[in-house]
Amino acid sequence: MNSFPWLTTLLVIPVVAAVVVLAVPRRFATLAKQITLVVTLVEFGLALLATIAYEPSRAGFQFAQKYSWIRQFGVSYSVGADGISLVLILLATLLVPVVVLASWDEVTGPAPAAAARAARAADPGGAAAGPAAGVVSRRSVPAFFALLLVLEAGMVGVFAATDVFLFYVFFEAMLIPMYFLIGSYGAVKEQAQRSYAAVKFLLYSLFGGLLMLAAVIGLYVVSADQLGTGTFDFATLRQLDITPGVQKLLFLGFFIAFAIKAPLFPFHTWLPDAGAQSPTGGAILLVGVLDKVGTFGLIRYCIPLFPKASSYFAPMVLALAVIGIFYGALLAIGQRDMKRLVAYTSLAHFGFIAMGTFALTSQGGTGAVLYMVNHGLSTGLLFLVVGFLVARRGSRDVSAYGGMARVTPVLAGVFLIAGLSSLALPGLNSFVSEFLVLVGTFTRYRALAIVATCGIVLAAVYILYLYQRTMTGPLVGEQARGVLDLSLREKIVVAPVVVLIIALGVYPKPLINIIRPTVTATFEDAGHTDPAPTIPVNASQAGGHS
Amino acid sequence: MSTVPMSRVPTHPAAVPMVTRYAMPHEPHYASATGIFSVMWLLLVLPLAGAAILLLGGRRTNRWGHLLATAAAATSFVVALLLFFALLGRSGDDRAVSQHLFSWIPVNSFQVDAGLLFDQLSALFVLLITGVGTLIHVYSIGYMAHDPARRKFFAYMNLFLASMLLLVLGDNFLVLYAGWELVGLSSYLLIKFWEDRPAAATAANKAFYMNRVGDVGLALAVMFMFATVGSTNFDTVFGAAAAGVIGYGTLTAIALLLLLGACGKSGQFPLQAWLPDAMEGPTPISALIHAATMVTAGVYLIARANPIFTETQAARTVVVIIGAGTILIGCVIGCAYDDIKKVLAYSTVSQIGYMFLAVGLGPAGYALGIMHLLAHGFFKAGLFLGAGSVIHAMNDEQDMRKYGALWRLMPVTWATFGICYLAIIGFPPLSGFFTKDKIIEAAFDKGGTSGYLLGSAALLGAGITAFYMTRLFLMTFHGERRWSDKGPRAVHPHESPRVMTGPMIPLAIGAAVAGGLFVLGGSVQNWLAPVVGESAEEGVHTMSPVVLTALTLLVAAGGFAGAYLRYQLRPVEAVAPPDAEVGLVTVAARHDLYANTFNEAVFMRPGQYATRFLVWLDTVGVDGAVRGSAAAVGGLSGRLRRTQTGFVRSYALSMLGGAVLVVGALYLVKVG
Amino acid sequence: MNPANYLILSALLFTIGAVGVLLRRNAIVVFMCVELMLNAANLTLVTFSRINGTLDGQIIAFFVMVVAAAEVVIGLAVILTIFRTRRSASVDDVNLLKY
Amino acid sequence: MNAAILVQAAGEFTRTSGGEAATFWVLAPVAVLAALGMVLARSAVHGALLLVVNLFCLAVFYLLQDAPFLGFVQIIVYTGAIMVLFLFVLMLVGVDSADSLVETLRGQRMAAIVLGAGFAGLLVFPIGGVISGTKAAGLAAANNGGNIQAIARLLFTDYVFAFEIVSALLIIAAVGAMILAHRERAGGKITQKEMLRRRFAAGGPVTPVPGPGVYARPQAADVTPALPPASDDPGHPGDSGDSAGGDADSPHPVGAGKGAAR
Repeated sequence: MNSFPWLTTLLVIPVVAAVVVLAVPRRFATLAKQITLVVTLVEFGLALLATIAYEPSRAGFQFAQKYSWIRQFGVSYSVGADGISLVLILLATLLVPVVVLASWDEVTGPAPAAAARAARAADPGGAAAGPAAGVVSRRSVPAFFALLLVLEAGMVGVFAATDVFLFYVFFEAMLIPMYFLIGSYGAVKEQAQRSYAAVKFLLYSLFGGLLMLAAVIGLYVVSADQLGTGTFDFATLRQLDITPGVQKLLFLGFFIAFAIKAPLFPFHTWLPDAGAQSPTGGAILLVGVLDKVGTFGLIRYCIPLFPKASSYFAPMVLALAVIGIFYGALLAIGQRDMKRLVAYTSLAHFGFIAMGTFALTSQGGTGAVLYMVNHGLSTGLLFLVVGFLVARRGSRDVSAYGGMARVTPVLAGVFLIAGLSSLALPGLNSFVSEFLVLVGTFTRYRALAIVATCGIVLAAVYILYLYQRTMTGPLVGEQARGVLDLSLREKIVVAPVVVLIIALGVYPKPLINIIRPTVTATFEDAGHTDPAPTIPVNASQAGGHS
Repeated sequence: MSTVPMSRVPTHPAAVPMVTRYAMPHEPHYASATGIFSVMWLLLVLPLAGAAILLLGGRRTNRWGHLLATAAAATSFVVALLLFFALLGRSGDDRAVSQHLFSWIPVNSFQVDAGLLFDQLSALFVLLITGVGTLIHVYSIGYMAHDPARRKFFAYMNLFLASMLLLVLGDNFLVLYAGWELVGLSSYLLIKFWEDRPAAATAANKAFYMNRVGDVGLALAVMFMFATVGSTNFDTVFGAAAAGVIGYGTLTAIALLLLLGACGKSGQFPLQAWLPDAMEGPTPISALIHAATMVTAGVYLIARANPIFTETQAARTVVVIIGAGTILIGCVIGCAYDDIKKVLAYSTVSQIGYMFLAVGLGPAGYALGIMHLLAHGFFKAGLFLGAGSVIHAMNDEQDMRKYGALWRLMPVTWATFGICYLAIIGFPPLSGFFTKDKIIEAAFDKGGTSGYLLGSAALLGAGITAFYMTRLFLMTFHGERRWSDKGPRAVHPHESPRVMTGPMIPLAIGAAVAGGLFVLGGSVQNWLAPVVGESAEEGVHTMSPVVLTALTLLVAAGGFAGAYLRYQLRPVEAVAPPDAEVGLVTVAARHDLYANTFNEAVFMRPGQYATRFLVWLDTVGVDGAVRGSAAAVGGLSGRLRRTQTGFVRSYALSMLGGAVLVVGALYLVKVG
Repeated sequence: MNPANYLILSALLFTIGAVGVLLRRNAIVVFMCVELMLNAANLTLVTFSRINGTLDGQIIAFFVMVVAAAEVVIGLAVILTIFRTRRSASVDDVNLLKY
Repeated sequence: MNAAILVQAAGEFTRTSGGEAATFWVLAPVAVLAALGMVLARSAVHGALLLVVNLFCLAVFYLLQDAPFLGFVQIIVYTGAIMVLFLFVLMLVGVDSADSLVETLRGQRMAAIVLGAGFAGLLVFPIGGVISGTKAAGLAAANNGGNIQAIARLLFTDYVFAFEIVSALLIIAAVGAMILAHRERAGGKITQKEMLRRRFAAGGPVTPVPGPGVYARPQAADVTPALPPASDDPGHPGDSGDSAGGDADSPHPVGAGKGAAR
C-alpha cells in the first residue's frame, strides 16, 4: 500500500483537472463545475485512503518519493508525509469540494429565478445590483474552478514537499491562483478595493517569501560548507549543526515569511482586506488552508531546522502570539464588516497556534497542529455562513442585519455552531486544541498561559456579539422578510463541516494519534522535552519529593 | 525544572493505569462500572439524543417533540433512580463507581479520558437534576403550549440536562469543565430563547460573558492541576491534595481559581450581575437553570473539590466571605425589586450565598451546603414555577405591584407557592428551617470573631429573606387586587392547567419534607461522608443549638412581621415610588447595588474605548505603517522616474559612470 | 617596444570617444565617436594578439569591424529616418521615450 | 603581387624595434590629437576628416603590430567605405549646419569630463602598473606562412560559425537599412505624364530652377518663360507674366538672398 505514490497522485490530479476544466467552453459552465466537484471529491477520497494507509507509529516521512530535479543545486522533487502534513492535506482536500459546492452559483450569480427573487429581496441598492449582475456574468466560470484546482495542487504540494526549495516553489506558486481569485472573482461592486486587497496580499506574501528564499539559500550554503555538496533536502538539513548566530538569522528569514503568511501580529493587515474582498470560497481556502502554511512552516521548518534559535526566540514569538490573541479579539469586536471580523478572529486563533507551537511542549505542539485543522473547519464554516448571508442580502455590514434567526433559523443555527466552535466550546473541535495549547503553554510559561486564557472571554464576546447583532433582536429591513433559509445545496455544503466539528470535539483521538508522534519526535529531536509535573504523581517514574 | 522524556510515556493510556501511592485519609477508590452501572452513560445520552432528534428533525417533530423530550428526561430520572438504589445496595466504602467511556485527549503525559463517576455526591445531584428537570419539562408542556418554537425549547432543555449531567458525572476536571461550559451554552440558548427581544439577547450574552470569566478560572485551575500533579483526574488530584504534597500556595491558587469558576456559574459576588438579567428567559428556565440546578454547580464544584479546599484555610476564608457577602447583597437587592422573577433571582443569589458559606466552612459544612442546595432545588423550583403560573395567568405581567389578592383565583398555585415560601424563610418544620439553621449554626461554630461575623451575616440574611419573601408573597397573593379585568389592560387570572400545577405539587411536598428527611439522623451527612469527609465533631458549640434556632426563628419572624406590617396592613402602591422618595439604600438596591454600573464603567466602557482605539491604531498605525512604506516606495520611485529624462546622453553618462565604478571595483579587488 | 604603450593609447582614444558621445549632440558625430571607441578596442585586441602570440585577437578585431560596419549601416539609416521626420539630427531632440 | 610585396615591406619595416618606436611616437600624438579634434570640431565634416586621420594612424599601428591584414582592411573598409558612408549621410543631412556646442543638459559637460578623466586614469595607471614589464610574445610563429593565410585558416576552421553568423548579420543589416530608409509610396506609381501634369497644374516654374549663383532674368532662356498673367496685378508692369499668381518674390533671382548677402 505504501509504495503507491499517494502524494504525487494527489498533486497531479488537480493540475490535470485544472487544464481540462480550463478547456471547457464557457457556455458549458455546469460541466466545468461538475468535473471540478467530482475531481475534488475523488481527491478527498484519495487523501482519506492515504490517511488510512499512514502508519502513525512509524517515524519519519512516509509515502516518500524523491527524484532529482535541478542536479546542479541539489534540488530534488521529493515529497513525503508525516503526521503534521498529512492532517493538513486532509483538511485542504476536504475543504476544496466544500468550497466548490459553496461557490456553485457565486461566480455567475444565482439562476434567473433565484436572481429575480433576490432582486426583489435586495436592498435599496437594488439598482446597483442590476449592473453588478452584468459585471458578474463576464467572469469565466471554468477559469474560476480551474484556479481552485490549481490552488488545491499548490496546497497539497506545499504540505507534501520535503525539499526546502520545492517547498519554497509551492509556497510562492500558491499565491498566483489566490491572487486571481481575489482580484478577479472578489467582491463584485468594489473593483478598487478588490485590486488593492489582491495586490496587498501578493506583495506581503512575496516580501515574506523572498526573505525565506534568502534563508533557504543560506541553508544551502551552510550545507555546502558542512557536507561538501549543498542540498535542499529537509531530512539532511535537519542533521546540520548550524552555529547559533547563523541559526538566528536563518530563523528570522523563515519566521517572518511564516508570520506574514499565518499571519501573526503585526504582519496581519493584509488578512482583513483579503478576507473581506475574496469570494467566499477564496476566503475559506485563504484563511482555512493557505494561512496554515505559515503555522505549518513554524512547526515543520523553524523548530527542527533551528532548534537553538527557536529556543532563543520563543519568548518573543510567544509575546507576539499573546498580543495577537488579544489584539485580534478586540479588533474583531470593533469591526462592522462581517468578513473582516472573521478575519480578525483568525488573527486571534493564529496567536493561539503560534503560542502552542513555541511553547515547545508536546501538548502545545499537538494542540497547535490540531488547532490548524480545527480552525480550518470552524472559520471555514463561519466564512461559509457569512457568505450565505452576504449572498442573500448583498451587504457585509453588520448593521444591515438583525433578527435573521427568525427568518433563517437553520442558517442561524449553523452560524451559532460555527461561532461556538470558534470560541472553543467544549464538545466542539476547537476546544480540544485550544485547551491543549493552553495547557502545553502553561507547563512551561505559566504567566503567559494565564494571560492567554483570559483571551477566551474575548472570544465569547466577539462571536456572541456578532451573533446578537445579526441574528437576534427585531428584524432589520423590510425586505429581510423574504430571505430564504438554507437551500438543499447549502445544507449539503455545511453538513460535513458541522458533523466534523462535533465529531472532532467529542472524539479527537484519531487525529491526535496521527499528529502526536510526529510533534513529539519533532520537539525531542530539537532537544525540547516536556516539563515534568512539579509533583511526581507516579512514584515509579521519579523519586518523589514527598 | 526536571524533565521526563516523552517517549517513556505509554502510548496507550488505558494499558497502564495511573497508580497513586499516597497514604491518604480517604483515598478515593473508584470501582469500575459493572452490572447496572454499565448503563451510566444512558443518563447522559438520553437527553442528548432527545435534543439531537428535536433539533435535527425540524418541523416534523413539532407535534410530539415536547413529549419525546419529557420522556427522555423522565427515563433519565428512572435510570438515575435505579442507579441510586443500586448504589444504596453497596457497602459504604464502595459507593463510587466510575465508567471509562473512551480516551478523549491523549497527548503523552496529558491523558484525559471521557469517564463518568457515579458516587454519593453525584448521585444526589443526578437525582435532583433529572427529578426536578423532569417536573419542569412537564410544566413546560403547559407553559410553552402556545409558543411556536416549543420544540426548540424542549430541545434546549434536554441539552441542558445532558450538559448538567455531564458536569456532575465527569470523573475528571476536564470533563467537568466541558459540562461546565456546555451548561453555560444551554443557559445562553434558553435565556435568549425569545431572541427577537433585544433585552433577552443582551441578557444571554451577558450571562455567557460572565460565565466565561468564571470559566477562565476553572480552566486555569485545571491547568494548574496538570502542571502540578500531571493529571486532571479526581482521584489523582485529590489524592495528592489530601496527602499534602502540593504546596500550600499552589493549592490555594487552585482553590481560588476554582472559586472564580464557581462564582461565575453560581452568580456569586463579584459575578452575580448576570443572574437577575437572565430572568429574560422563559420562567421554566428560570426555575430549572437559574434556581434549581445550574447555579448550584458552583457549590457542587467546591464540594467536589473538598480535598483541596480542606487543605487551604486561606481559600476557604475567601469562600465564606464571598458567601456571606452575597447573602446580604442578594437579600438587600431582593427587597427593592418589584419584578417577581428578579426578586426570586436575587433570592437565589442569596440562598447560594448560604451554600457557599457552608462549603467554605470546610469539612463541617460541605454536607450542609449540599443539603441546603437540595432543599433549595425543591423550594426555589417550586417558587419559580408558581411565579410562572402567576405570570402566565396575568398575561405575562411580572410586576408584583400589578398583582394582589390572587389566592382565591389560583388556589393550587397559592398553596404550593406558600409551602415553598415558608420553606425558604425557614418556617419549621419545612426544609429551609433545617438546612438553613444548620448553616447558621455551623457559621457561629466556626468560632472566634470571624465565626460571629459570619453567623451574624447569615442570621441577618435569614431575617431579610423572611422580609422580602413575605413581601413577595403578600403582594402577589394577598392584599387588594391592583389589576383590572376590564379596560385596555384587562387580565383574567385563572388557575393554570393541570399539566402546570401538577409538577408544582411534588416540588411543594419536597420543599416541605426534604429538609427533615435530610437532617433526620444525619442521613445526608452520613451518606456524603465518604466523599466530603466526616462532618464537624459535635460538641464545640459557640452557642447552644437551641438558643440559636430560637434566635433564627425570632429574626425570621421579625422580617415577616416587618413585611406584614408594611405590605399587608398598609395598601401597596400600584406604581413604585420614584427614587427621590425612597431612601439611599433602596435606590442603591434598585440599581443592583451599582454592580452593573460598576461593570459598565470598569470593563465595558474601557473595553469599548480600547476596541475603538485599537481599530484606529490598526488602520492608522499598523496598516498605516504598511501603506506608508508603500507610499514611500511609490514616492521614491516617482522621483527616480524623473531621472529618465529621455536624453540619450544622460543615459550614456550614467553608463560611463557605471563603467568607472566597475573598473574601479575591479582595480580595488585586484589591488586588495 | 613595450606593447603597453598601445594599450595606453587605446585607453585614451576610448575615453576620448566616450567623452565625445557624451558631449556632442549631432547624431552623426556621436556615431563617429562610437566608431572611435570601437577602433580603440580593436587596437587593444590587436595588441593583445601580439602579446599573446596568437591570432585570435586579430580575428575578433576583424569581427568587430564587420559588426561595426553593420551597425553603421543601420545606425545611419535610423538617423536618416529620424532626420526626415523631425528635420534634426540632434540626439537631444529625440527624447520622447522618458518617465 | 603588389600586395604581398607591400605586406612584406611593412613587416620588414616594423621588425626593427627602433623604427616601431619612432613611428609610434610620431603617430600616437597625431591619433590623439585627431580624436580630440573630432570631438571638438564644430563642423561634422571636419570631424569626419579628423576621424579618417585617426583611423589611418590606427591602421599603421596594426601594421606595426604584425597585423597587416587588419591594417589594410582598416584602410579599405573603414577609412574607405565607412567614412564615405558617413560623409554621404552628412551631405544628406546638411553639411553647413554647424553644431552648436552650447551644452543644454545641466552638468553634463562637467560630469562627462570628470568621468572621462577618471575612466582614463583608471585604465591607464593600472595598465601601466600591471603590464609595464610585459614582453610581447610576437606573432612571428603565428604568422608563419603569411598573416592572411593564418587568419584565413582560423576564420574558416575555428571561427567558421561566428564568421557565418557575422555574414548573416551583415546581410540582415543591409536589408534593415533598406527597409529603414525606404519611404512607402502614397498612391500608385507616378508616370512621367502625371508628373508633368502636376507640374503645370501647380502653376510654378515649369523648368528646373536655376543653380545657385545664377542671376535669373526674365529674358534669360533658362528661366521660366512668360505666361499669361494669372492676375490683373498692376504692380509689375515691367515683369508682366514673369511669375505665377501670388508669387511676389519671383522676380528676384534665385539665390538672390545669398548674392545680396555678399
